[in-house]
Amino acid sequence: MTSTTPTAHTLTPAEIETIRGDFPILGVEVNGHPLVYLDSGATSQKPVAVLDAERNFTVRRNSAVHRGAHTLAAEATEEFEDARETVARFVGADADEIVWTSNATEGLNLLAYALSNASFSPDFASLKLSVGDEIVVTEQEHHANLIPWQQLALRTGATLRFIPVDDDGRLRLDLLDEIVTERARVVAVTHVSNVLGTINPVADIVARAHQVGAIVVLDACQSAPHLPLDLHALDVDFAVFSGHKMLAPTGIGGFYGRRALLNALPPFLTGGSMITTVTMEAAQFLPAPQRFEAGTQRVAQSIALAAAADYLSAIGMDRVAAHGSHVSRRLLDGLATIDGIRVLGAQGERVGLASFDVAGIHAHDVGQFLDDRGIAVRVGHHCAQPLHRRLGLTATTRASGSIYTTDDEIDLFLQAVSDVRGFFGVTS
Amino acid sequence: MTSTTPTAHTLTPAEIETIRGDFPILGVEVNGHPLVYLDSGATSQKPVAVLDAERNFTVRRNSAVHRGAHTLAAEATEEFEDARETVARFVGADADEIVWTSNATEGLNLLAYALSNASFSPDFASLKLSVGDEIVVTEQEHHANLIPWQQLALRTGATLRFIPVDDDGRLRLDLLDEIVTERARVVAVTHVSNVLGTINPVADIVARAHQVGAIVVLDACQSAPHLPLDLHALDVDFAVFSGHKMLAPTGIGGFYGRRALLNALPPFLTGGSMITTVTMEAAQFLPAPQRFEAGTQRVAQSIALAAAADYLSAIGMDRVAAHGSHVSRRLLDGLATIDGIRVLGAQGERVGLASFDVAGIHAHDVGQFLDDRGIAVRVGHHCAQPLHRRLGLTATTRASGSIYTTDDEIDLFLQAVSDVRGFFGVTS
Amino acid sequence: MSSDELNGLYQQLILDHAKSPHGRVTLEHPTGSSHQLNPTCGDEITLSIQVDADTVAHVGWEGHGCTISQSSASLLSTLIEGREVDDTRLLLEEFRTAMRSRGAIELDEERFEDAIALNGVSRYVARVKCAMLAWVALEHALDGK
Amino acid sequence: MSSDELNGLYQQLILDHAKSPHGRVTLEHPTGSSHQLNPTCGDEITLSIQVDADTVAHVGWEGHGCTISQSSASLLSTLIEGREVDDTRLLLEEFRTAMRSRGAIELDEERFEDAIALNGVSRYVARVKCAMLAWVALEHALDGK
Ligand SMILES: Cc1ncc(COP(=O)(O)O)c(C=O)c1O
Ligand SMILES: Cc1ncc(COP(=O)(O)O)c(C=O)c1O
Repeated sequence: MTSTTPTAHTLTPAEIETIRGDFPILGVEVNGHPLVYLDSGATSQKPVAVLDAERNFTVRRNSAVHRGAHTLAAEATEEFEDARETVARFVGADADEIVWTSNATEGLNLLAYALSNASFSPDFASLKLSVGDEIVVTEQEHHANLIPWQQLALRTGATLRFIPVDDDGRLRLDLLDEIVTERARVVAVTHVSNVLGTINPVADIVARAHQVGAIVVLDACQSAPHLPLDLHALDVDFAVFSGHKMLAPTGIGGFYGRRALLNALPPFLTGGSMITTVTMEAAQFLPAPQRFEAGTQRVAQSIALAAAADYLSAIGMDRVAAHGSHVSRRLLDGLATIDGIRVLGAQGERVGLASFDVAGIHAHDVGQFLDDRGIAVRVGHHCAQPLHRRLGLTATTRASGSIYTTDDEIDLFLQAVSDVRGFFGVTS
Repeated sequence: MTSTTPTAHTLTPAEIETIRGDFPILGVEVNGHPLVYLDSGATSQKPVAVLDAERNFTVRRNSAVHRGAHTLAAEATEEFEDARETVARFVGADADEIVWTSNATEGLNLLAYALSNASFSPDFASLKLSVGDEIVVTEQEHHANLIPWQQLALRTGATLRFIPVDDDGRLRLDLLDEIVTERARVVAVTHVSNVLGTINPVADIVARAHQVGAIVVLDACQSAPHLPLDLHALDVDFAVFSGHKMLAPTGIGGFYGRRALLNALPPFLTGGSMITTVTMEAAQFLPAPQRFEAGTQRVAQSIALAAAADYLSAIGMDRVAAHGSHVSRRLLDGLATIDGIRVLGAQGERVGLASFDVAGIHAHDVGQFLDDRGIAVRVGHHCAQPLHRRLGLTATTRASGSIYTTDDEIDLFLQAVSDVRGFFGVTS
Repeated sequence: MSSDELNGLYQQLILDHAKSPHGRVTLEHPTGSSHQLNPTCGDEITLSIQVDADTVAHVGWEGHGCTISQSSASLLSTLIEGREVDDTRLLLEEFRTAMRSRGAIELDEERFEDAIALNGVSRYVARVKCAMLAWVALEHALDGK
Repeated sequence: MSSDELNGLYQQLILDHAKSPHGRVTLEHPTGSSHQLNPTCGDEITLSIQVDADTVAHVGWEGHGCTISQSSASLLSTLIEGREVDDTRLLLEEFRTAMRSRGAIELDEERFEDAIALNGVSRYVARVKCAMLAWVALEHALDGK
């Protein structure tokens, strides 16, 4: 589920060249250099197959889904629901367990608001949160998997607790039983840290959470694009992912809920297409997933996300993961040879991503120096201020790859990093 | 603002032909007939210029906005903010008053949830709603502008009231002062009814609401695509619109808030890119519009919506409105000559849309008959069950046009409608 | 003027059943009843059955809707009155399978008699819900839901 | 190895100011103070001023950030100490205008002296915020916010 099959081969240089041919943006120049895009952790680039799927739908079938009865509308509805099926299969879920969202952030807010709606209605007593209940997150979380829970705690009176990390950023599983107790109602954890790239021991957390009757929410933002994902096998209760990080357009994401739980949740957004009977006084709601899809959906983007899933599946997610491992190793090995570099996160299984600090040089300046050579990396706190604070840093530089990342690109990046300190006149 | 300039000329047949050339889908065949798309009220078709804007961005500049510091990210941020500026100008607002959403439904939920968040926090006392306060909607509303307010009333203890309609579907303005009283805190009204096509007297409602200190929320879903829109001149406090109804892709919409009020609202969705400082315990939020834009935004779609606004502006919204008037007149005049047809809504200013009942024949059957000739119309309650109930109907058939709608298409539609009753063996 | 497909969907028998439906009665002693609604168009049906000794003795329904939903309710009534409960359930499954088949599976003439006139519906994905409405109500009425 | 543009952004003077900044002191009797933060990278500055009889008598700041934000704070300190409040406000507006000009408007050498080394920043839209951080803090400190 979360580990790469040992027999999967990494992508060959020839395969990567073929893949690169599918991504028009990789041909652009930046500051007189060919673009070296190492910011896929923020958002990935998109292959022509995905762009074409979206456009073909728009110019052949665009019309209102689940509302219209004419031929175009019926065909559009079919394509839209087929897309749900494809994406569900890609993450190891059933179609009626997948709700479309704009991004992972919306999915996490959906759940946090639905739970607070449940807390204020007698009809949803089993999901109610109140004073004395606990919501558990981790110190590794992206702000998207932290602030919605802070706000839910504020709205319901529940207490927010967190699993801390050690000096290497590893989750302190030794404290798991102490932190996740009978009072825990929700445990929200990231599958892969977007700062560290390390893969978390989800199974241990799920086991403990379920032992105490808490629901588990998985942030699969950084795993869905890079690892074979089987949500049923992981046995989590809810999960979120963003299309734009996995070769799909912006504006589309998925929210997974275990069928029984999803149907037990009250709605979040309300409006058209999620109701049965509406009077001026009250409304009755459809079952999931429609209950959570108020208003006109992101139809073209859903179809594009299915095309992205198909593109990744055609390569094979085990091979995608093997390539990520390879990228990670080359990044870590290379950075280890450069003076004054501190890489964040433990050794071990990782996706193709490395965040680091350059002694004496601010990440913004590192990023600017790299950008001058056409190398795009992310600098800052990567929406994980608490983790940075815990590791004693304000901002770091992050290089993150994808299936189109070549060894040559990594080497250009490493060369640039080793030149940074000379340029700024810092020596160790 | 809401009326067409009397001097604006309707589009000529030659101009419409040119416009049609920009919409590839208008060339498809349905059931052996050229598509006659009269379902633009549900979702419009999209011109090549819009599709190209989205694709060009994606293949040249796609990267994370407001997060990255590299060249691509800086350029993407610039295009994204330029798009906001363009769309703001299109609706008569300033850029920092426009928040991106997925659709109008999300915008209305944003406001309803932000107001309930304000109601549970001492920091936002001036926006607090509680028992004794009233929220006012109208009997014309789309479910999107009704159910979120029902839910807000449930969450806060406020009371939901509504301005009823008369037998022609006209708002009962004679009851305005009686219904919108000092207890009213929010008045939510649609600019143009998606069932009737009639334009509401927004100015009267705004005047009364502001007199009693209530905020006015305008559902501009059916006006933004069809009329010159000047939100500042209309003097509403909040407004929503959906891109997919105004030539843009699915998955993008706008939420307008008067600057001071917008900045006084607490956030709705929380997560990355809307914060200043985050600890494990609490978060501080950025000013609007960023405060309301958690997570990775719909960047490509925002840029496409700006392209759609540019496309409409190039035609001229006064001429778009004149064409809508023309479509409306031809539809109404034609339907008036057919036996057994009841058209909903009063005479007077309308966008190019008509909903009707065919005596003795269910709307589904009318729609099916039309579809057999390639004519796409909407059948059902059009997400306005209360209005249908009030007018004594369950389902109606709706024909709705756009800038690409020709006289010939309307005539094909009228011919088909006059053949419906014969086919089903119903005679008056 | 209208195509063969459209005439296939709206066979004369269907138009007749819609105009003069069977089973539009109120049962005095129903053993099960269900109200079903099509959320897109607001069509509704309330269907009741009276089961005596494992047999569906009586069927009665009321509601409003399109030609397809009305004729389907009418044809259902003629078909299942007097039929054993177990066989009624089988018939329901056969009907569902055919309707969902997108025209690939036809209703068995021996089993469905006049109701085979509904065969055309299965090619119209958006209308399958209309044909199913009464049958879903029947299913729930049988289950005592 | 590095381009002219990059050298234009990171002039030696800027690197020197970032390494040995002016004004990193704590004022005993500040009349105004402001804390500013760049939300993308978490860079922070707290800048205090002591205004005596319409003149910015003293400036002191602390904080951490990139070369651009640190050198900008340092250059600001050298520029405004002893300057009249009204002229300081003018200078601030001139600085903002140049920084937002995308390279179209240069800082006036007579007015800005060494600080013209920051001219290169205005072509780097994403870095303008870094250069502005101390100046925004100055603005708020002047306003007593
Ligand atoms: C008047 C009106 N309001 C609200 C909506 C909801 O728009 P959306 O589904 O794009 O959120 C619509 C369209 O469906 C509408 O016509
Ligand atoms: C681990 C993780 N969680 C959540 C998010 C939020 O995703 P989005 O901004 O697409 O909602 C991201 C990416 O920014 C992420 O990396």
